Amino acid sequence: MSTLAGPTTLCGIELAHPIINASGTFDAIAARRAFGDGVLERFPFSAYVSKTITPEPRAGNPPPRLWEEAAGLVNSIGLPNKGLAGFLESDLPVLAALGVPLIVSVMATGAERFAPLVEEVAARSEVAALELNVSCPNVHSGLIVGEEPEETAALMRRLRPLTAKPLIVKLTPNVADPAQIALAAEREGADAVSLINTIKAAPILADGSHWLGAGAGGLSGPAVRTIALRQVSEVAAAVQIPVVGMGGVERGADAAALLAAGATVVAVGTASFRDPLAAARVRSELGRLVPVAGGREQA
Amino acid sequence: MSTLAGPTTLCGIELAHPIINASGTFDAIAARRAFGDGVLERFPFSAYVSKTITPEPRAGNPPPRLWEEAAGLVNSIGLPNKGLAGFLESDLPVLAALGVPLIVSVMATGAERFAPLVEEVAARSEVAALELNVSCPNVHSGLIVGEEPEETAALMRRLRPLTAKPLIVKLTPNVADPAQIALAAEREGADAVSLINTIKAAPILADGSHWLGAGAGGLSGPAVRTIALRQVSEVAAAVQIPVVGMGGVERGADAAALLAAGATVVAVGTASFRDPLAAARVRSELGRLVPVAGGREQA
Amino acid sequence: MPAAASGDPDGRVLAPFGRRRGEVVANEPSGRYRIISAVDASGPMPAAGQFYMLAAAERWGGDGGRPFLPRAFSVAAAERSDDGARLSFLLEDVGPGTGRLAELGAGEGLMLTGPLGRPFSPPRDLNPAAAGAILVGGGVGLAPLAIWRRALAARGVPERTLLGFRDREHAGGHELFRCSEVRVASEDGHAGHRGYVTDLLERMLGGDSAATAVVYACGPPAMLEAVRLLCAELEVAAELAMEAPMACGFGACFGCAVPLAAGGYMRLCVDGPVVNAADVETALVAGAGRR
Amino acid sequence: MPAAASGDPDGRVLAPFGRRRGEVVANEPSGRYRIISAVDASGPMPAAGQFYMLAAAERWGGDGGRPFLPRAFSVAAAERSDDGARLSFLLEDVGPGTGRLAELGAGEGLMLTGPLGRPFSPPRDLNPAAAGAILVGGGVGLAPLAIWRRALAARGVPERTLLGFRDREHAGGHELFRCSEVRVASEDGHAGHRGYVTDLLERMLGGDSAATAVVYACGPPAMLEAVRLLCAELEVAAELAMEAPMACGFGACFGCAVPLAAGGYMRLCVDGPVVNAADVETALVAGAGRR
Ligand SMILES: Cc1cc2nc3c(=O)[nH]c(=O)nc-3n(C[C@H](O)[C@H](O)[C@H](O)COP(=O)(O)OP(=O)(O)OC[C@H]3O[C@@H](n4cnc5c(N)ncnc54)[C@H](O)[C@@H]3O)c2cc1C
Ligand SMILES: Cc1cc2nc3c(=O)[nH]c(=O)nc-3n(C[C@H](O)[C@H](O)[C@H](O)COP(=O)(O)OP(=O)(O)OC[C@H]3O[C@@H](n4cnc5c(N)ncnc54)[C@H](O)[C@@H]3O)c2cc1C
Ligand SMILES: Cc1cc2nc3c(=O)[nH]c(=O)nc-3n(C[C@H](O)[C@H](O)[C@H](O)COP(=O)(O)O)c2cc1C
Ligand SMILES: Cc1cc2nc3c(=O)[nH]c(=O)nc-3n(C[C@H](O)[C@H](O)[C@H](O)COP(=O)(O)O)c2cc1C
Ligand code: FES
Ligand code: FES
Repeated sequence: MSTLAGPTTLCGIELAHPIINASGTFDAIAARRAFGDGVLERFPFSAYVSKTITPEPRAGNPPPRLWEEAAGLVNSIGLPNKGLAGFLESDLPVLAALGVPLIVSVMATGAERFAPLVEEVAARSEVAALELNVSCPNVHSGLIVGEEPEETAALMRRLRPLTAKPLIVKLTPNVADPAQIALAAEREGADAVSLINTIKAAPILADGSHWLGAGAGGLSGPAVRTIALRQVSEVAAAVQIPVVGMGGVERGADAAALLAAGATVVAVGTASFRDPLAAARVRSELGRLVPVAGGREQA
Repeated sequence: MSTLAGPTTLCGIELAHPIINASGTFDAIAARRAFGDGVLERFPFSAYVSKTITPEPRAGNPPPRLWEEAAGLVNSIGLPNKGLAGFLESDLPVLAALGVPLIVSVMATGAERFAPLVEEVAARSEVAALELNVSCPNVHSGLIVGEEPEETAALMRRLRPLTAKPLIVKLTPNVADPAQIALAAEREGADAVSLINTIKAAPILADGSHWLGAGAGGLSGPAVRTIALRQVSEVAAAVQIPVVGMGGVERGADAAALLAAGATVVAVGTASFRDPLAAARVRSELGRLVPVAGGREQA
Repeated sequence: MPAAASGDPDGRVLAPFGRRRGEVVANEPSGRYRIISAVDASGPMPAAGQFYMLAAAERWGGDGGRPFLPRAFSVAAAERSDDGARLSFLLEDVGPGTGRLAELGAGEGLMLTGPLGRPFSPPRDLNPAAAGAILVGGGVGLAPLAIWRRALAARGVPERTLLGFRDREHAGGHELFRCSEVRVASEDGHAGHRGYVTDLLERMLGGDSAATAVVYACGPPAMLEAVRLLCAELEVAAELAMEAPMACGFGACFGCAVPLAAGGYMRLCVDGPVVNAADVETALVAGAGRR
Repeated sequence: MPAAASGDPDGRVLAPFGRRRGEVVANEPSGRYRIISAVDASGPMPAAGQFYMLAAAERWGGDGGRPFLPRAFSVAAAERSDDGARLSFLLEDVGPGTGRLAELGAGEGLMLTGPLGRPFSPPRDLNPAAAGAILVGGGVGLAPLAIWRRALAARGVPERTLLGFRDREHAGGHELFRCSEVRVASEDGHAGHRGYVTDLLERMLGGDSAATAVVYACGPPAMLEAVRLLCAELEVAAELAMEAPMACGFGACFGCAVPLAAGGYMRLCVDGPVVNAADVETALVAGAGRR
């Protein structure tokens, strides 16, 4: 069981262990400003997933962007980022120096804007794989591709020929049957799927006002853990390609459950906010874990 | 604001206040066995919604049926009930004596089995309205009607002519866009919609085993509160018919938020498990509530 | 899942509707367990075998996470006091709920709903030829037997008690059997018979005329199942105080399903927790007692 | 939201990566607030204006509900002690997080990440003609000014402090300004000038040559906004220690957006919390300070 926390591979990418970060929940560049070189020396993730990059720079949503709920967080960050050019110029070289494989998360409104983004990012040798964010509930992009199998398939048909690098499709949990979307992505050549993204939620106050500047957002954290387990196990049972599992991981036992449910790799998201080294703790707990058959684990 | 907790109407049914129970979370008959006549004297709900009744008796799912999660409960009860005949004979007369309007929740696999169920229940004078459960994630009924607008519309077309009594469609939250389902139900004559039902979830242990006897279940409680708020506000904005809002209500402020989001009536579910009189507390907090503009309420 | 007969002529004491706040007056270790006592100012005296749903008044549910739902505990002792009923519970710390309760100090609030469920039946109701009662307990299962033994003694019913413990560490709850004659078995042999408490029961039912015996058992599922099988084989009347995961305790959630011998399920919270051994398919209820 | 310049030549002290456990050594009331001190065995001494993300070691997050995320607090005092840095925080109990922290007793664990963020800049960096520093504080905004005043005094920089309080009840944190000359305004007139602290500031900047002034302010958003507008009008250099809702404190979540005068947003946790008043569009950050 302790090998659970040992080396693994994801779409041919060798990883020292199965714990990576969830997109948008750990900014390695900002973390270096706060913590200095300690971030490099004790980097907790076996691969680094960037925050989602869009073709043009985005300022993000108006504040407030955060709402704490029982055992969860609702966010409506709105994908602030420097845009493709800014990312390639200033961030990519720094991220390439982290010493772990780099997965770049990308998103665009529509296949025609997605294509050059994927092409340019994939062309960079620093990039090991791309994650296609087709699910973010915070960006009002009209159609949400990840909610329809056919839309997802169409996007993949457009993007797949552009690169030989692994394409990981990040699924939205806000659908009746995520396995259908995953199967569509797999059919059109996706190398892996990742899930779950945040669940649509809206903190509304007793006077009817919306707390978040953007009105609605997405729920993450322990509150969504069993929802993630259900979706990951359904998707993993349906597809042959590897699954990156995430959603509410706080402890080694949570990671073990996602792995047991069929994930190849587990991502830590919201937990990093409370403890920047949460992922390192998850990994070491995972390594120590001795599952009691049929029992709740003690980490 | 204190009128918030006063009399209201739902599809023409007069209610002493806007707090009712969520189907399957308060068995008034069993409660009398535990608490005696106190249940009648201090009945906390302004209408009583029965647990979902099916055409034939059901034993329910194999245990375990419950899993406690951070700020939530995952259940896979599996709709144990006496079946239509048993319900009409033994339960209905007792429920009719509760002194509040009676809403009977019904479910069947397919329109042809649904029809006689609706007809027979609606024919009983004790019944004020019917709730159509088209969404229960615990029963493996093949197709889940409530996940497709067209399926929901077709079911309503079959059922609507059978009775003049109010038909309340209970929506599933496990869809990308619940407003589409609500609109379909409204178009075909639904008198109200209620939401949210539980969210598909599966407690999977670190060794990969499923904790629940039925494998998967549905998440309820505070963990789903902001998801419910989002769905209720979206649905209420889309339809003209009244909305029964529920999901994670624990305090008066939670009920106020659902009302502010567009619900006419609020149902208390899981909270009753911790405190059989939770709904009475919710109602009295609601009555006392003085919303601080833009602030988190203190109940 | 047909509901039990209405009327419930089973001696159950009804609970006040809703939950109320009791006050913890003592919390003492007892072997590996703790005995927590609280004063319930407004509730009735419970019948032996009934249980309460308990939650700490602070840091439980609400905005919090786990523990979220209340937890079920058999009442182990109940005494009238000037302030109301003084209720005692024997508690094993196995998770977040029992852990939180175990740390409650005197003066702190204990939310309680109860007494709930079906209590033990008098021996003669189970076997008209009953000569007395045999109580068989293990682990925290001592709790309902302790209050039942007192009730039997008060009614002048002769009773013999057999208690089983895994090892010295797990021996606890003895205090509840003060001034009573008890035979003990321990798996590690540190006290009494080395082996299972059911060995003692088997011997007793063999020596005795099984025809006049009535057995009341509470303990870990494996022990209860052994008792159930033995009593079925020897045709001895028996009641088991069982456990199942419970969310509500008053029949609201249908979570506490226990398979019936006749097929289907009962709700243990309203049709139990004390059940006739002949009525259940098994005492090994999935989800219960995996501690 | 363009990230700030790399290198951050702003005097910030870097935090050890990860969070660590400190030990609470004191928790005293101070008016309506509390001053909580903890020993941080392994962390560095912070710079004035920096903050920490704090959480109680027990009953916070994990399996629990709210408080779930850590909470941000400006360090109010830092002293070297034999056991490490002794850090003090001035804390107003306004919700579940501050409520939980407020009840921590000596000996209990305090999880801390920090020091974080951009500290105050020396007066001469803001205005080469600076004659000294004017500190303007209100409410719990006294905290970063208290440590800054000490740092200025240690460097021999003349400083004048103006503090505002709503009413007698809200006056707290005075202790942190022991042995220093302070002018006070109170809205209810119970102490010093009846009115706003910005009245005092306006008078001071009027009497003074505004050309040699540098203002450092921390307090409720409305007060900060008044300071910002006044300094903009009089062309006085000013730094504001601001607040915004924070989930992480180290640039990970992008939640702490503060609108920039030049358009877009900064992340207050890494580009602040001390900001040049000229850089922000407003000090009225949505979601902050609604207490
Ligand atoms: C009628 C009745 C009477 C009872 N009387 C007593 C009594 O007198 N004294 C007493 O100490 N207890 C009693 N119990 C049991 C008590 O209710 C439980 O021990 C308690 O609910 C456990 O809560 P917890 O939060 O501490 O632990 P939980 O974490 O809820 O569960 C405790 C243990 O159960 C097992 N378990 C629970 N959930 C899972 C899971 N998801 N996966 C695997 N294993 C799981 C685990 O081994 C775990 O350690 C009684 C129960 C019933 C129904
Ligand atoms: C850099 C920085 C430094 C700080 N320094 C200090 C300090 O030195 N001392 C200090 O006491 N505080 C300080 N704060 C503020 C402190 O972080 C907050 O008071 C704390 O996070 C509140 O947490 P809580 O759980 O107690 O209350 P929460 O419930 O999280 O919020 C507190 C208050 O904010 C408002 N609020 C929050 N969420 C909502 C909502 N959803 N709807 C409406 N209103 C809402 C409410 O009025 C509420 O009472 C600082 C903040 C920052 C960013
Ligand atoms: C503040 C925040 C920002 C996020 N930003 C992104 C993003 O840019 N792209 C993306 O694909 N997912 C984003 N996510 C979703 C996470 O990657 C992850 O799918 C989700 O939070 C569930 O995991 P968790 O419960 O461990 O946080 C974000 C989540 C949070 C909380
Ligand atoms: C134990 C349990 C049983 C339920 N049974 C039913 C049911 O029979 N029919 C139904 O429509 N909904 C059922 N529900 C869903 C609730 O009615 C409600 O929609 C949901 O729990 C959300 O509300 P809550 O968070 O307040 O519990 C059940 C929920 C629980 C927790
Ligand atoms: S515990 Fe809820 S029905 Fe028995
Ligand atoms: S608080 Fe998370 S980025 Fe600033």
